Amino acid sequence: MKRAKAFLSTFLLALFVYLSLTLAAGMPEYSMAPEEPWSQIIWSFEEFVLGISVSLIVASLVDHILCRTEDFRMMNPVRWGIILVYSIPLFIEMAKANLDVAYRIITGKIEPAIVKIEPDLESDLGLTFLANSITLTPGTLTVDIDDKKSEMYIHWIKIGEDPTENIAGRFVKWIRRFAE
Amino acid sequence: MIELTTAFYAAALAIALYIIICALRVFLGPSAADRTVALDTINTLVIGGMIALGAAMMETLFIDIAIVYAILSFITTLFIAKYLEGGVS
Amino acid sequence: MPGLVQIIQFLILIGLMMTAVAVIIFKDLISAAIALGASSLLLSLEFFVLRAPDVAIAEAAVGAALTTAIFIFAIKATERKEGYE
Amino acid sequence: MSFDIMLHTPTFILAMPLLFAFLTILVSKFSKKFGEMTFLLGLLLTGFFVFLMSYRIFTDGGWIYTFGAEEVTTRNFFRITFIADGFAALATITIAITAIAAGIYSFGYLEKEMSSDKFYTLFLLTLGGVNGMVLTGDLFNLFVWFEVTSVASCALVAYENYRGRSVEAALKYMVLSTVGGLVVLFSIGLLYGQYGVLNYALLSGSISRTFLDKLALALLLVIFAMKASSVPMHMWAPDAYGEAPGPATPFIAITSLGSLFVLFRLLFGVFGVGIDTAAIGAILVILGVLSMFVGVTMALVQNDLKRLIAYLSVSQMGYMMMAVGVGLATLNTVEYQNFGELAMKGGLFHMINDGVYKALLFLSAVAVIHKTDLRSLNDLGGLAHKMPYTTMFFLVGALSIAGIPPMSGFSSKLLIYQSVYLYNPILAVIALVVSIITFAIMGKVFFNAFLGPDQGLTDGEVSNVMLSGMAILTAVVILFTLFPNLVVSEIVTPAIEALTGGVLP
Amino acid sequence: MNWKMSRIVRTVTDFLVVPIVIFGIYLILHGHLTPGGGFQGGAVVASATALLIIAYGTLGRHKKDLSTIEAIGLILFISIALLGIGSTMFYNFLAGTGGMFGGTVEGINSGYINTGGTVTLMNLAVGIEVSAALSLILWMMSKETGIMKPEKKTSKTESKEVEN
Amino acid sequence: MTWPMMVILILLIISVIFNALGTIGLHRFPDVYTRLHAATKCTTFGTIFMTFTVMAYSIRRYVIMTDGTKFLNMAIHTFVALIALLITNPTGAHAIARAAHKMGIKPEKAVKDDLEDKESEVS
Amino acid sequence: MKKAIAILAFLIIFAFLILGAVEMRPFGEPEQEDMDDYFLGDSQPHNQVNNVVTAVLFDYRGLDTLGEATILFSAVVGVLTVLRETQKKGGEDV
Amino acid sequence: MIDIVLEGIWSPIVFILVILITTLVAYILYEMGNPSYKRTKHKGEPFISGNRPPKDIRKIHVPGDNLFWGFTEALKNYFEPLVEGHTGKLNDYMYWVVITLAVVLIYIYMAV
Amino acid sequence: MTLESILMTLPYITVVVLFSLGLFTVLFKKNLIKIIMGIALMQNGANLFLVSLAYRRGEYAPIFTSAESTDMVMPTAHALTLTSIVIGVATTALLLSFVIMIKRHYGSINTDDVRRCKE
Repeated sequence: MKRAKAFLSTFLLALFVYLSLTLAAGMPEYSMAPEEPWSQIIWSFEEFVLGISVSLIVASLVDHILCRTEDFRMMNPVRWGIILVYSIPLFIEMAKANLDVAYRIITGKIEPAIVKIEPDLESDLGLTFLANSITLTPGTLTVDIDDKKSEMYIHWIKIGEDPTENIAGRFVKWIRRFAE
Repeated sequence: MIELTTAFYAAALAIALYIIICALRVFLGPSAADRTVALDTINTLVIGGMIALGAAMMETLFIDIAIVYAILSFITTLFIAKYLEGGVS
Repeated sequence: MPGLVQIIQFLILIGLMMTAVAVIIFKDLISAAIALGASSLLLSLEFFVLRAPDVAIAEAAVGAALTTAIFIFAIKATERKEGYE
Repeated sequence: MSFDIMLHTPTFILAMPLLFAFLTILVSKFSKKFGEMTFLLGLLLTGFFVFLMSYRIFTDGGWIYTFGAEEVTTRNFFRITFIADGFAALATITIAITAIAAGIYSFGYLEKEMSSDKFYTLFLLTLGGVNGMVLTGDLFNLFVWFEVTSVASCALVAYENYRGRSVEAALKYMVLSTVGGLVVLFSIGLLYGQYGVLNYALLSGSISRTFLDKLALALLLVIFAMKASSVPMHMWAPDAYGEAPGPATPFIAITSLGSLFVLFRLLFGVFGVGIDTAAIGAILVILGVLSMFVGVTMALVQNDLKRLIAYLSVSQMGYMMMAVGVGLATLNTVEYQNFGELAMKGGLFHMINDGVYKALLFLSAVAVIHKTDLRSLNDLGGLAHKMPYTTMFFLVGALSIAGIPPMSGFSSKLLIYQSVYLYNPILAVIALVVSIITFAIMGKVFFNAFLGPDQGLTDGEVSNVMLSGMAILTAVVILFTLFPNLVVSEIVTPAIEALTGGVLP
Repeated sequence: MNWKMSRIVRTVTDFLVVPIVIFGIYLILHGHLTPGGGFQGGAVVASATALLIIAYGTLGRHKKDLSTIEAIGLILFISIALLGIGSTMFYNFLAGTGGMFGGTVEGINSGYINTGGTVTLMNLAVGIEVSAALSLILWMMSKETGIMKPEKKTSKTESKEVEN
Repeated sequence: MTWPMMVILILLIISVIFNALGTIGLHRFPDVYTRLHAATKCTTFGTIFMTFTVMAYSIRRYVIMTDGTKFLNMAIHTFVALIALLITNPTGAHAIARAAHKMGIKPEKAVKDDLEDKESEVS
Repeated sequence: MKKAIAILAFLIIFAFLILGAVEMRPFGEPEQEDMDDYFLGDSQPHNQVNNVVTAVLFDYRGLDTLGEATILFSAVVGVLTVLRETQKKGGEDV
Repeated sequence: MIDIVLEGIWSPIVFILVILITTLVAYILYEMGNPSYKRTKHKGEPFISGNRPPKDIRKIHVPGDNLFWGFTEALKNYFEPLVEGHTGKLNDYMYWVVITLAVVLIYIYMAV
Repeated sequence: MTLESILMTLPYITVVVLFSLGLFTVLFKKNLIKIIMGIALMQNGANLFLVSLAYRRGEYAPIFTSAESTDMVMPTAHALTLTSIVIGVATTALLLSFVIMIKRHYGSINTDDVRRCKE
């Protein structure tokens, strides 16, 4: 069962990537009937066949890499929708932090420190999302992460109060929705 | 259309200038880590420049190169980082 | 009057020469490998500007990523500093 | 037009070694025996196709093989072409004889090795590379096969990786080859930038005396002379020959002979038309004389058996370069009829001779080293008591390389003496002196290693497989000894006609 | 010496391997339409191997077959080349026949995958060969460095050579 | 100068400005970590804007000017590049920072270093 | 002494190469382009390949590609050979 | 049949025949000359350059260094720099290549 | 020398500089890995040379997929460059594995020490 789920999820990811790469590479234009313009947009039959067979091969080869654990939560499409929504607050945070860092670059006012935060997340995926979000917002940078516990060490360009809340608090509540 | 193409070219020109400035950090950087940071910055800038140039030349094909670069530069960075993690041997 | 593309090319070529000089003068081999990677990268960009997408991909994949990796492996297996010291 | 297998032989000469190289490493995963069989089959098939191609060339004349064309006879010089003419036949015959003998020999040598499949694979790859190098009619393709040869033969040199010297020699050889390959690539770029073509035939029509042509000519000349181990760029050769694993040694030597073939092809076929040949011939003569003299004097002070033969091989390369250089220098003058052609005959005949007896010498020296684990002449001695056959084979090779009548070495050297004397008497005198010193050196080696009281260094003769490998070469040497006229008229003369007649057959 | 990199890198590696491999195969299969081809795609696939090596210190379960795969790729390549021997070696005997990869194409177009004849097949063969070869090089080099986890000494094939 | 062109130009200018800031920061900041802040993050942000620009541009060419599917293809490939950038870049920055810390580079002018304390406790 | 001569020789070569670069035809304006125009024109009618570089690589100059793949193969076999685990046959080699 | 045509080149068959005949004649003469010589076991002691040979026959071995020693000693001025020149350093190998390249470049530029 | 003419020859000058820098490294540096880096630089120079020979001003990439017209840069040199890039990585890998073995046998990668084969 686990193997089947892993195979299926790898297959779907592979097929998704392949099809999105070959989108809009349909039939050649001159052989296209004028009444069906979509045949140019979507995929040709051969493309589909190749995509599915390639995905099958890849899935059978590397399925043990994508799914190392028994955790198949991310197969739920709702969670991917939440990730898309999450990108909006992330982007806003990034913009704000970028302006802040731009100010610091010009004035040179920095007060760096490495602080420890303890977000309340368990899964690898959630922690990775959090760490990458933290790293993407300028001003904070994940230096290290504990292999076992949910502890991170953040390089903060301007030290402030209550690091766990100030750095991670905004992201954690979003990440918990799709990764936990 | 011509204006936008020129704008993309101008952006690419600016990015090329930044790359030169970053290459200066490759020269100066006191430690290997600083040089790696500079290399990483150059990587990101090159991806941006490639995308801009691809749009300016109006060839989709050129975006593929940016994707390849985005993935592979990451691997280079990881290799150097792993070496540096091992300490000075 | 040279066009914008030529000036971009000019800058890239200058950067290429700079990094090539850096490869030679660094005593620290890992820094030299980093400079070599940067040089490969700029070369790839130059190929891009010269409208050779195939070559640019190959140089990006092989020259910048794999060659650097192999160099780092070799440096790890031998020694890091140039010269006796 | 019906399918004519004879016309496709150049392809197979190239493709068979490569295909069987890939097969060998695959088959060896299942059984070592099958791997050896595959290797031998590849060698024999290559030899068979070489025979077929040469037969067709000697009976019906040469042709040009265009890759990817709809018919063999299509002469599309924008595609890659192979030139199957007398010169290619001469080269491939030399290579095939050596390869088959060394291949058979290697079965005995590598009996106890575990990873011998890699050796066989690399051997076949080198064979394919050299064959491609001498057959090709395209400049960039030449570079590719040049690199195949370099990479495969360097890996072959480093096969005994438990010996530091072996790896060191491989590294030096490889660095020089790679730098050389890059210089060749640069000069290909120079030519392509000017004329926009890469084929020998098209290039030879358009090359003139521009600065860039001269630059490209100088770069190509020096690099191929370096690969042909010409003094003063010969220093990699003793290292590589000396440290290569036994059966591969003659084959490493063959790669430099192949480079010499290519050099001649380039000088005559591509540059000979548009550029003053007298001056280039003079360069070849100077390099040749230097090689002869320095090589032989360095061999005089050597004590390591294989390095000594390596230096002698450098010296023999000098003969060929000098002889063909004389031919090139007189190419477009009246003197060519007088003695130039004779010099060419001598040079090319010496090439095929040299390829064979040098291989014989190397193989018998390796047999000695294999049995005794000693390389220095200070330690060796009295081997003739226990190894009579090896002694005999070595004697044949030694007499031949020293140019003692009636051996085959003498017949080619005689031609060289005669013709070079007419060009410049001093050269002939130097050649004679070198020949005499060679004889002295061979006497020293023979006296030291084989004669004298039995030292108890070995417990018997090498295995029969190894002996049969050497026997093949001995038979060929004796054949050349007995019928030099036949060889000159049947093999060497078509080669000279092909070489001087331009690229088109 | 810690062979694994940090948790973040490992998670990202796990996620990235499949897209990288697919992207490499996309480059290989569309070599006759878009920039790319056997070499580039093979190199990208091999970079997935590099990623695994660097993140985990081992290569998983497929490393034994790499040289076999490589030889098979090359044999495929040379066989396809030799199949054209009815005309000459490297003759494109599939192009324009309408069968497998035999579609016709003219003028400037957005690309149709069922074209190219033997070129597409050769791309595939070279892609297999290059990806296996570069992975093998990376693996062999990394074994020497101590970056990788040392192999357990179970093989008796190579160590026997000491005796002779 | 229509409004889509205005939008595209503004996005482009933002991207160039942020890239410039990153490059300046690479030279102005004193040590590895702060340089990482400036260089990697600002240039990533700038490059994200560059991808937005190109996506807007190609969608405009596809939808408004109907220049063919190759612009749709371009938009999608640019999006893939954006995703790749978003995943790889912060991870690379993290790897460099961790490596620098393990090498023993101290953060300059640092007020507090929890990681240092932890490592010294362990050893 | 030898090094000084080598530096001199290197400078001479450098000078020649620079001269060659100056003598080279102007950048971007090739004079002879028959071969490439042939490939560009022939690639679609004959091979049905859109990417002309691939057509050149695998059809017109397929033999180069074979050689190149062979080089990669040789290099891999070489690396396998050089880095295989063996020990000294006995005795120090000097 | 083997053709023994002299084409201005070297004809080994004649040479070998001549050698064989000469050897045969010499052997016949030799046999004729000493019909009454008695072969005995007695031999004189071996005597090498005024020294008695060692008892162990294996010691009668001249190492390779000693042969042509006089020759190399006499031409010391030629051999010493030559042997010194082969340093075994990779850089030196490259030096020679570059020097030759420079010389050939100048020569070809001037002469061709 | 106008700006135009400098820009016209700058690619070739860069090629020569890269090539010579590589050659310089191979000639005068003692460290083997540095020498191999020099070889890599020479490869870069040769590749750049071939690609810059292929350029035709103001023309398109040699791919018919969504190109604007058939005025394309020259494809042959691109194919040659691809070949030489792969050759480059193969030779580099082999050379570096030699260096690793040298380090194991000699304990040094300086050319002054790696000279057991001499005379």
